[in-house]
Amino acid sequence: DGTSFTVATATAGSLLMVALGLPLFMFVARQTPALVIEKALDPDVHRVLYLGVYGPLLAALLSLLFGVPLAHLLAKGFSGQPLVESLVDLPLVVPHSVAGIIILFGFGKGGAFPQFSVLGTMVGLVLAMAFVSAPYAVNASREAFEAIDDRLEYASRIHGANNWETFRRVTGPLAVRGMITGGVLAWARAVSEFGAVAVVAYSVEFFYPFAGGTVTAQHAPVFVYNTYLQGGLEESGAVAFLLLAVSAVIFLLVR
Amino acid sequence: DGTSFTVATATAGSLLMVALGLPLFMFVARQTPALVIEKALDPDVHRVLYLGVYGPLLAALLSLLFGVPLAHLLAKGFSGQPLVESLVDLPLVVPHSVAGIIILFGFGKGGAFPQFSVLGTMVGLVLAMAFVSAPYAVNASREAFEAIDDRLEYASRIHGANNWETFRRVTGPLAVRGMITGGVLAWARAVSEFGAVAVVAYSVEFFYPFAGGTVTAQHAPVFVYNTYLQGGLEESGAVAFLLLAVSAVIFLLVR
Amino acid sequence: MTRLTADIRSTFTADGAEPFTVDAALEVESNETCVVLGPSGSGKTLLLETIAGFHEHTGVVTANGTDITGQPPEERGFGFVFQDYALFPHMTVRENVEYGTRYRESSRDAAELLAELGVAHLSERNPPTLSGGEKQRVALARALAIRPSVMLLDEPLAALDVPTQQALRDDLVDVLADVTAVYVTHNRTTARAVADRIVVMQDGRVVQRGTPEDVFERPASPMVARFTGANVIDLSAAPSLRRILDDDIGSQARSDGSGRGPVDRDSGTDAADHVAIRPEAITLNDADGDLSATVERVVREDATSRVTLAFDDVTVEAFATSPPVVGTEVALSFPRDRLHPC
Amino acid sequence: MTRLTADIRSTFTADGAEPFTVDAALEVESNETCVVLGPSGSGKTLLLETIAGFHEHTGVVTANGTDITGQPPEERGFGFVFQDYALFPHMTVRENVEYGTRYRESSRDAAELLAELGVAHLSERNPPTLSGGEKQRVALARALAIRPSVMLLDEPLAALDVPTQQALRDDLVDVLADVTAVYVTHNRTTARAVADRIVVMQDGRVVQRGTPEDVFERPASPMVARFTGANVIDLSAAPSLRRILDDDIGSQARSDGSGRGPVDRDSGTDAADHVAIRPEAITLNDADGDLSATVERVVREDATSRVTLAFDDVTVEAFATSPPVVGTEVALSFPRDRLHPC
Repeated sequence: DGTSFTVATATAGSLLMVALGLPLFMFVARQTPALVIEKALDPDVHRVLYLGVYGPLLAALLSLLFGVPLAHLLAKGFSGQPLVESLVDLPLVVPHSVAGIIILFGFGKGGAFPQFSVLGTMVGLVLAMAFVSAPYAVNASREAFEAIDDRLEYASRIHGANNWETFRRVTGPLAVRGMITGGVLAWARAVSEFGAVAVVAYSVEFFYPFAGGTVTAQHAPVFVYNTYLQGGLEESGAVAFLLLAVSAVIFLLVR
Repeated sequence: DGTSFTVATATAGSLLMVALGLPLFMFVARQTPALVIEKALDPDVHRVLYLGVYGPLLAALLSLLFGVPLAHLLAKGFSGQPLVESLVDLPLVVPHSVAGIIILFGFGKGGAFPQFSVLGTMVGLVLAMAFVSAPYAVNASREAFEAIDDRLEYASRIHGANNWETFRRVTGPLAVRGMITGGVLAWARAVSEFGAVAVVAYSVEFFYPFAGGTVTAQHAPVFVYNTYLQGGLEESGAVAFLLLAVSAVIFLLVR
Repeated sequence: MTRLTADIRSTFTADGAEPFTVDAALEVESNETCVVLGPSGSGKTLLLETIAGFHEHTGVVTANGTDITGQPPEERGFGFVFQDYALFPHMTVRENVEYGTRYRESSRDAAELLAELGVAHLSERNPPTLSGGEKQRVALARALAIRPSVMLLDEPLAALDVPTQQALRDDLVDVLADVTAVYVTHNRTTARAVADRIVVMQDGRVVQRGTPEDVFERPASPMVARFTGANVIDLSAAPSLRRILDDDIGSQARSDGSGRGPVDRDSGTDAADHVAIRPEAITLNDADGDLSATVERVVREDATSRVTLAFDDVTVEAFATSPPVVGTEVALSFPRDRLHPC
Repeated sequence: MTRLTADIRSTFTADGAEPFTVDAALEVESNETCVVLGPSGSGKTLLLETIAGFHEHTGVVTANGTDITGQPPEERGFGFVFQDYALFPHMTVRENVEYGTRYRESSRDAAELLAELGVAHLSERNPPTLSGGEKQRVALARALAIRPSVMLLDEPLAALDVPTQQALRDDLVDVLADVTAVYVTHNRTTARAVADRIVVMQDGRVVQRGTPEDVFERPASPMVARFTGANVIDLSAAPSLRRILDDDIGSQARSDGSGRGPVDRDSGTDAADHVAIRPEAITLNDADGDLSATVERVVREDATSRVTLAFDDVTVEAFATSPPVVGTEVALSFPRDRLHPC
């Protein structure tokens, strides 16, 4: 009867919740506060966290800049659309380490633009991040555009506004939440990326304003992995905890 | 005017297409056929590809098994829903290497279930994959459930079908495409996962039917990374090419 | 042969909207059709869905005196026809009609029902390929197939075009003749065509209940009057009508000593400063007219013309088979027995 | 003061649906209102949107003789009122109404327009908080604010409840009096209220065009008859009516030698086996009735009752102010000048 259905679905759902929630709970519960504080005060960790937020931000902004116009085109429809859609979605299913290798083939030595180097540079880092996160910016913006009733744009056009004005006054404002969501999703995806970055830019030099000059650091997930390999679970856990806190803030922005 | 708007959006969109498409094209164009064939005939690579498809499949099926009931609950709404939603979406923004560390904290030594070991085991591999891919199964199924007009379920109930029958005859059949999409997305996500797997189960022992016994191999993206570190770009590119072909097949299933 | 009563109180909270409370009661005798009439947003659909068991609520629903409040929808034995049809898109028409029959001891044959409703030729088609009128006939057949003890209908005609509405309405009148039914609509013509009794809802509450005659001739409030198509005249803006009515009262008081005219303006409420009269009750160009009015507008309807007339500071509508010319003056008569305070 | 013509051919392909071709022409004289009448799916909305410039098409659209086919919508100077209002949800009512004014040299004051339409008090509200009738008044004001040369209206009343429809229809009649307009609807009463001329569409094509009188009294096909609410009688199923008409033709042939009765059954098409007559043209209980029919059904409408009558193998509808009793026999008269072959 009705109750058994609810009990059955709730049980199955709860098991998944445990599988997802329990490790997170254990992870937080098993932290050593002293170690977390030590890591939180470590200038190396500061640099890593700065790069782990700043690099992804650049990638997300780039994704939005070029992704929003593409999303608008996709929402309106054009010939050859399925091919473009496939290309946009492909990074979602490319294995992360393969994505890094693809970028090295495309933009690395012997690639399309020999004049700039991507291996182990900030350019490579942002490029790797943009490659994996652009689909999120495009798809979220596209959904926002598609959710707008065509007739609102018709109403704008017939009452005198051209394409630009219609975008500025109607389509843009109505889709802005979706664009922001897309940007934040792209940001979060870039923050979490490990494989492509590990291949393309294991560690990079970048301008660090708090030091007033260039420093070398690794992208945060790479640093966590590195710490795990060199320092073990305990130590990497403390760094991971700090990174997770940063991710959680971005996550709250998404919701 | 109207034309300038289309030109501007098409230009921006094309640039993004180049950024995503060009490296892929270069990657394919720059392969050495002989090396690809050599790798394609390598029994080690076979094992890796087998594991790289089979492990994710287990993770995707697990995600669906527990994710579909949860998706149904989320589509209907319940109290405490926002908390559960957060927990479901969290793995999407957790950095991949951090996800691995979280799983070690939760289910590894000193974790919740000391009786089973996850570090470097098949159980750990599937668990790591399920952790990062379950949100896809849940969210796609949930969207499918939410797209069904409530009144179809009302119509089923009022004309005599209880909750179970309504699910079996109306809700399930109407949402089945969404569930399949969710399963394939989860599968693709698990195939592409690198960070969590690299931390939890860098290489695992598993039953390999073609050898009739257990063998040891790495998850495909880990193997690509390993090859890159040890054999360089050229050799890892050939392996990556094979893995990309597998991903492309899954990708075509998604669309 | 089921007598249905419902006395329901429930608050609904849709995402991002103000909570909406439905607090309404109705009683439907065996084989009667009770029409719930009201504007959109009055809660009539929520009331109907609550009777069907789709929503939690406080209060009591009974069928033949048995309390069925706690029963899930599938145990109530009701049929439901939805405004947007709600046909199962993945089943054929026949499978849709037969959907509920396996759960009932007694059911009707799908082919026979489809034939009766004139859609037998559609039985192997899929719902998305049907026209609106065809879909609604199939939905009606699906509900009838389970031999429902009560039929619940939620604006079944609202999504159809006018000729289809009229044809289906005729069939509905036949179908509803021998089953207990609750019929939700905002269309007064439909209400009058199918109703044995009418419940008028506004803002989640019942504002009037009675026979069609009661509700159409004696609306309880200006809102009911407006919704049933009656004129509402504010007597303070229509001194010439007020004078006539006062004279009547005076003369009647003198003649029968009751002191009460047919327009009960002494009922003690301010509302009695308004009178309602149906447009078809007002006669034009009567030799013995009560007052003179200007023709403001004439709109041709099927059998007649709807004429808007102005006098003092009010306008009223009336019907005329031979419509007067806009701008001219005509004499109006207000039959005293059809003027009602509201 | 704009004369509009459109002669359009365009094929539309929606996702997963059959391609649909609209191939239709219409001409609207200055300040006239042309109603496009047709069932849902007849392509009337697509025709209207194509005239507005929203869709690519072949053919020609002209305004005052100027070919505007290649102009984007924003250069046409038209106003458009949508069925579902299409108000900008992120702007206030006033901002909505003023939306297009910055692009026009001459425009109307928003406050004044809102006051004229009776919604001045809403000017700082946001559209999602308005009722349907209020939204449509705002949408009307937005279109009027740009002093459109042509008003295009897509079923502006369809989403509203009946009393709101009637009130807004009256305002629309006033507004459309002095502007060229194309008005799309499936409602024959609305069509008759606002139309100077009517174009009837079916399956993407024009099946009849003419004055309301033409279309309502002389429908070109059974479909048009049905859609305008006229009776269509298949003479082969109604031998008693055929006999009477044949007698008429005989006697007329004898008396005036023309050999043609008023019912032009010799026009050489099979369609002439059907005749159309409006229900309001048929009189009941005429002393001198043409034939006798059984009363099958009586439905009360506002001013009158709609009576369904059966004779031979056909049924017809007629109106009666004092409705007969169901099951009784009544005499029917068919005025010869209102019977038309179709």
